[in-house]
Amino acid sequence: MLATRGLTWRIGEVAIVDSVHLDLAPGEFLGVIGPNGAGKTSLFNLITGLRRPTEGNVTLDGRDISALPPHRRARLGLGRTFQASSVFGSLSVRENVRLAVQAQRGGSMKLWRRAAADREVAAAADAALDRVGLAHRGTALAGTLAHGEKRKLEIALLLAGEPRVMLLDEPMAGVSAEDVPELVRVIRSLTGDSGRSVLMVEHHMDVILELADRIAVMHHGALLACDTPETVMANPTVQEAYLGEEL
Amino acid sequence: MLTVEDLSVRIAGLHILQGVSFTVAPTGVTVLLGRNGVGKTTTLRAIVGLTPRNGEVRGTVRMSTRSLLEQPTHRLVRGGLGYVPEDRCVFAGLTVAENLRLAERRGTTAAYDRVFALFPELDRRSRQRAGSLSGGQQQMLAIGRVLLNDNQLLLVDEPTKGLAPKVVTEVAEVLERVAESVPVLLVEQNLAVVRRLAHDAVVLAAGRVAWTGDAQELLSATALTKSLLGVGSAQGEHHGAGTEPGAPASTPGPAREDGS
Amino acid sequence: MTEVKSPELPAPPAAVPTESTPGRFNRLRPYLPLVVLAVAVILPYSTLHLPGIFEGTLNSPGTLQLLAVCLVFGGLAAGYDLLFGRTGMLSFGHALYFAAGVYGTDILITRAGLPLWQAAPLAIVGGATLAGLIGAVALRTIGIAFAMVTLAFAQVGAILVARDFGGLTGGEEGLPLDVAGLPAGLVGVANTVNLYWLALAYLVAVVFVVHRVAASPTGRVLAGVRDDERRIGVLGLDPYRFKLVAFTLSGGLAAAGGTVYCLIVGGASPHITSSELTLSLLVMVVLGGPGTRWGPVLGGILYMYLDHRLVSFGSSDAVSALPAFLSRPLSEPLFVLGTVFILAVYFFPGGLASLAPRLALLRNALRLGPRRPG
Amino acid sequence: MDTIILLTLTGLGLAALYFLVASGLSLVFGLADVLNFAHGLFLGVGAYATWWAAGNLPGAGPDGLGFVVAVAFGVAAGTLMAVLVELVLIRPLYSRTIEQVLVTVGLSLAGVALLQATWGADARPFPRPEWTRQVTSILGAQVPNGGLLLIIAAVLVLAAILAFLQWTRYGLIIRAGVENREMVTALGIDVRKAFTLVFAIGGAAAALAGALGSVYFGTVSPQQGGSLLIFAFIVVVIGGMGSVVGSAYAAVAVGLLQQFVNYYGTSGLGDICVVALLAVVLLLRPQGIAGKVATA
Amino acid sequence: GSPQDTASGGGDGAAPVKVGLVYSQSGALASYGKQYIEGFRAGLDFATNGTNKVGDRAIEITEVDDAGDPAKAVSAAKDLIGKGNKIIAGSTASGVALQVAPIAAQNKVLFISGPAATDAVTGANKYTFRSGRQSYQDVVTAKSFIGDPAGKKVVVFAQDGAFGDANEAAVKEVIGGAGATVSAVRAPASATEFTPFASQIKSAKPDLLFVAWAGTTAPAMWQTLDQQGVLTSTTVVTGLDIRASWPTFGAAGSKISFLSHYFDGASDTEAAEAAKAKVPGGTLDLFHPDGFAAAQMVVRAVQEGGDDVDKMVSALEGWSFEGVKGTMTIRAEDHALLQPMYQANLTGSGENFTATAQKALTGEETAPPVQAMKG
Ligand SMILES: Nc1ncnc2c1ncn2[C@@H]1O[C@H](COP(=O)(O)OP(=O)(O)OP(=O)(O)O)[C@@H](O)[C@H]1O
Ligand SMILES: Nc1ncnc2c1ncn2[C@@H]1O[C@H](COP(=O)(O)OP(=O)(O)OP(=O)(O)O)[C@@H](O)[C@H]1O
Ligand SMILES: [Mg+2]
Ligand SMILES: [Mg+2]
Repeated sequence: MLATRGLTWRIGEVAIVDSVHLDLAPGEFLGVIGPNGAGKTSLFNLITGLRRPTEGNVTLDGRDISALPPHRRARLGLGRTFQASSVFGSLSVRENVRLAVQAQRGGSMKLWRRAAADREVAAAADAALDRVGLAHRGTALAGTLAHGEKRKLEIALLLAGEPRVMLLDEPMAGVSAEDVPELVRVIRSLTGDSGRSVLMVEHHMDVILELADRIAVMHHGALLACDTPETVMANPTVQEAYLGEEL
Repeated sequence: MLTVEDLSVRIAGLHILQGVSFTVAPTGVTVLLGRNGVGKTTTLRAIVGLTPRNGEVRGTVRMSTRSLLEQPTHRLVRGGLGYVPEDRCVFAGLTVAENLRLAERRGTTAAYDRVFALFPELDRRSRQRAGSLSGGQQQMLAIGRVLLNDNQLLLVDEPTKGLAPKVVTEVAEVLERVAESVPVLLVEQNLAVVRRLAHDAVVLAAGRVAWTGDAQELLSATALTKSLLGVGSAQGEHHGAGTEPGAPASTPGPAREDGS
Repeated sequence: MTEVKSPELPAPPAAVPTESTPGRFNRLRPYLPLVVLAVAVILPYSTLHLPGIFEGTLNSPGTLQLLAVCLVFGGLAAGYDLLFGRTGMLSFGHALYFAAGVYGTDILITRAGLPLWQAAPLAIVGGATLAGLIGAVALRTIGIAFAMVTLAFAQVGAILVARDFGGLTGGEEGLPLDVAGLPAGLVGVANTVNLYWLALAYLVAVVFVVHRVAASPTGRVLAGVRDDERRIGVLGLDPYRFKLVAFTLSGGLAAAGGTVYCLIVGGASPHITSSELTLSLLVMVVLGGPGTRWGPVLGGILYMYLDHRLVSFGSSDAVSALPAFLSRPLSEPLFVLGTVFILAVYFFPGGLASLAPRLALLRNALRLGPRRPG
Repeated sequence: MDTIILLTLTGLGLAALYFLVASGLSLVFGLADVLNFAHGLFLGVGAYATWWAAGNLPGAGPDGLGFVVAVAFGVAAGTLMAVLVELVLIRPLYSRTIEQVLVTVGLSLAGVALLQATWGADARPFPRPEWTRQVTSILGAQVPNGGLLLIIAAVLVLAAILAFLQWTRYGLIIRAGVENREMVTALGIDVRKAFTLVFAIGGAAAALAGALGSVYFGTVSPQQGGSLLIFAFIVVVIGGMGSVVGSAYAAVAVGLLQQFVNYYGTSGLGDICVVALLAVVLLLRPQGIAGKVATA
Repeated sequence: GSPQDTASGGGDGAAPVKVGLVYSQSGALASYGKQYIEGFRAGLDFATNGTNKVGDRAIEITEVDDAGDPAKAVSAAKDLIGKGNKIIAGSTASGVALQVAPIAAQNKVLFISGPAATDAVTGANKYTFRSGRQSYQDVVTAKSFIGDPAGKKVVVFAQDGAFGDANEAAVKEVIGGAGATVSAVRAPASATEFTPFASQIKSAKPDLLFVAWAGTTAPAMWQTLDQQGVLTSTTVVTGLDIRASWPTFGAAGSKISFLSHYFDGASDTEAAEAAKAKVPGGTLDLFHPDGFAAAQMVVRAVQEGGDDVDKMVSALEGWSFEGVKGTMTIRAEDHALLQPMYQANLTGSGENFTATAQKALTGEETAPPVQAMKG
């Protein structure tokens, strides 16, 4: 479904992302791990079009999307969350999600319709909020949310967009232990038979292990390994460079 | 040692903290636990004096006998209070070196070796703009900034968030070492870290203290962890993301003042 | 994320799409603007004299003229707020589109001899097109760079007008409107009331358009653009397109205001091309409260009212009777105007629009006084 | 040949004037992130204070050491004014950027009107040493001494500001403070003091520009500051916000461009070229010439 | 009341005559405005023999500040007309005069434009008159400095815009028409550095340089022309501005030949004596005569026309009267105000100049060509 071929992003001489070949099958859940600064977020930026690769390309359903701007890629079904929550701070939580729903439904230039009157959009937005457990915060301004709540809103924005390929950048960072299982369940429910694929960066190994079909390991911008969780976890380099000794 | 007594914070009409009291032991780590949005960050920020302009703080916060709430933030910090904010708040436009230089305090020598020993990455990237660091590297910088100085008290908000497991271990070790001489108030969601470091625990729920006491006691009592932290098995490895669905969430938001 | 947002410009304070809490007063509130509108429509039938506030009776031509100018600027400010308050784009060149409306109408009527019904639409469409073209270029930048690029274009416009290329604009002396081709109802002091109604109609139209657009799905996207443009892109919406639409629409509204203003003042003068005019639009919006429903309108009206009335305040007997160290500065209209701005910031932070909720709060406090809230 | 030398040197004089006006603006606008529309007023205060001192202050006068005293008095007045403005008006408004616009616009309107109410709208002859009215012959070109004085002053101001930013932590504190004031405080730094200092320096630079600009123009009038401001803004933006060196480059580019186009092209083209330069630079490099978001 | 209902001026014989004065009390032209109103008061006193009455009707003056902004002036004019003023006078700025003139015509009230020098006011419409001089008269005076223009080389140095355009055109017509070669150097009004222009002028080697420059940058401009040796290399003519501006000429002042609309001592008419006695400070200046003449015209209009504006117009057309400057004639065809103009020079040192008249030109000698009445 999503594939990258020789994807490279250089700043000066340094390759931040170094000829990454990655294939994501329909319905597949691919976990991405790697030390801090390995290039995981940068890889996401290249795939979603926020950065232009120095070399290589990205294809979606066999179509080369490397030259498209971010919004065109999103319209093709590529959705993502941000590592540092990036929500519309001056809008209410519900407005945030409505905006995402609206974008998903075409987002054409409607200057003369009353947005609030569109019940379908509102219903879809509320549903997405409900799934991440933020329904009770609907009227709060997104900018005043607690950190963990912003993370959940970030996920709700993604869910509302109903993308076919989802890129999750550390969705669990800052989410309280109590809420992790529920979110794990929500994310799992997205894949499976629905045919949606997920690419997820996460430093919480138990979450990755629980969800991922395969795990890709990045190191210094390059793809070190991409295999089943068991194989990856058994890899001594991964053990040494990434996991370290157990707490 | 730090004493927080009857701390109340209102922001924009919301009663976010409603009389929070606890103490932080002179040495060792005290963890502040609770679900998202219960007011952990608000507590720390009230102590350092960073409540937003439209907020109002009541109660007392004392460090041994000194009262902290009346003093401006910069004076508190100069007096030896270290604060690691939850959003990292590195200065994106400044280089790593400049970020660190800014954190140097007058009259003390900055312990660059301590910081670089823990995070060699920061040394290597000293000329890079902090805004272009990866998320985890920014977190390292935020922690490094505080470790540059010898503090009398450390307030740390989710320091391990976004760090690779290996680095989490290292950070935990450092905090443990720091806590040998200085009181540390730590907000942390990673229960493995909590288990390793915590001496005392304070659990918040909806702006009030739900439980205080010995942290290890809390973590070893399954019933207690389940009811307070919503985590099924505190024995579970690492993060504690158990496979069973989370407890049906009764999510108590902050109490609204205007009664709607 | 690993990148920083480029140094963004003053993001205007949040316009909170309030999900209103019903109350006795609140149920009546939606009708308040209609009441004000009705009063405004029948106002020229009143011979009421408000000494000190207006020179003559309400229906005197001088008062109506002043009100008409105020109303036009109320509309202009509301249109500018579509850009600034609601989309977060700080344009320093908005005067250009207003001037395009004024000079366009004036030149088409006076120099080309077109009738008003042709000149006005041409000028408005021309102004909007100009905005569209310039916006298409300027929107490649953001923040302060955007402000400066728009300023640059407006400055070129101002230079062209001042240099009187082709003898079209009359240079610094301006171009009086040739009224021969105008409908008789718009000419002459006795018909000032028609200009007043025209201005009122313009204001109502702008407010209607702006509110309609702000409440539309597109308006919601614009609010999103104000907060985080990149995020809008990642959601699948093209921020550039939305911003261009807002810019063009706002430019068109300004041009329409220019047409009306040209008729009211009976000509064009190069004042209106200056960057000061854009700055005053900004001041009007901030004075009123950016992104709020009525703030910019109130700000525009108040600004223009003060701007016009302070000159006669300065020369009034009350002021000249004061000791010299007071009367000298007070007789400088701009001194009073500037002082009003400064005081406004400290007494109504958030603009005039923030006054209403605070008054409501006060009223509630008085009414609920002794009772302790639940 | 001597025309080219003449145009170059007078162009540099013009550039120096732009730079003097822009340097304070660049500090306050670029570093402290305050869109200070009252900068023109600081200029006016500096100019009028110098003018007043030359006539009334014992020890000050239009010539020799007396003139230096008069200018020093003007600069002191401008500095004081800027500090007061920061303390009273701007300080409560950090992080409320748009309200700063309202206040500084109000201040410039009211302040200039006050100057006008006190000393009248008409230009007044400015006291200045006789030699500033003369010319120096350089390679056949008659170069006005007033312009040379501006060039020297601009170089000194540039050096002083660079030294300040280089050798003190203030530059760092302010750049950080603009991004996140709270966090600077949380590092134990009194950020308010740093901002007051920046305003003081900005005010001093503006007042100096006002005084020397008046020497150059030969007169002082209330509106004088405002009319230079638009070019100063352009210079600051072309140079890159907060970069004093960038402003210097930009000032030279703008000054020379204007001078040569005005001579070789038709009138008015000079201004259009400057504006075009602004648009082109920003469209190609939205952050201005001096590239990085923050440099000394 | 009804919206269309405009207060109509009372026809009653003893009711006061309302006259509205719309001029700059604040803003950039405030000092011009001040002279105008002082002149007007003196003129009114003079023309009514101190009674401020025409017959038994008092003249009731309303003054309104336009701050130099045409929009404010139009508002003020409409207000005054609405209140029954049949006579509006004032307009310090050309832009104001041009925008108020059509309002007067639309509403059939008398408009007497003040210091605004733009030629376009002349012949603007039947209801518009002027009480001051116009640019063309300046240029004709300038021409008198070069004797026979044939074969001479004249350069106009003027700022961009309508004021500069008008001066350039007038010089081309007046001096160029008389056989001189006229070229122009134009500069943006906002210019702060004048060396390029001074160099252009110098390399043109003119026999006469005519400078038309208004605004705060004038002193810098003169200094540059002086420093680059322009002032000593040719005859330089310009208009003499108000007294307060003289010190700003500095050393250049004594090297320039001035054409003057008016300065204290340029004339010793009876009106000038009267004006001198009335004006605060006792020194006349550039625009006192304009206000003075305006008052004389107002009194004449009321005397002859009563409340009938058309009668006022015919009473003024062709009228000749003795003003501050001497004999002034309102030309019937286009309402141009023919009046004496002066050649002057400044003497004195440093910043204390005195002006002396070299020569006075009569109203006929400086008469502008007749315009067709536009409206
Ligand atoms: N402008 C730049 N100059 C030099 N290095 C850069 C620049 N921008 C990014 N980098 C480096 O690129 C690397 C990739 O960062 P990226 O954010 O992709 O890491 P990551 O794998 O997401 O890490 P984390 O787990 O900490 O979020 C980092 O080491 C970062 O410091
Ligand atoms: N400026 C503000 N205005 C309004 N409400 C606020 C503001 N800041 C925080 N709150 C509210 O206060 C509550 C507590 O927030 P706080 O950040 O202290 O939570 P937390 O316990 O740190 O949560 P997390 O684990 O997600 O970081 C939240 O509901 C939040 O929405
Ligand atoms: Mg990352
Ligand atoms: Mg928190």
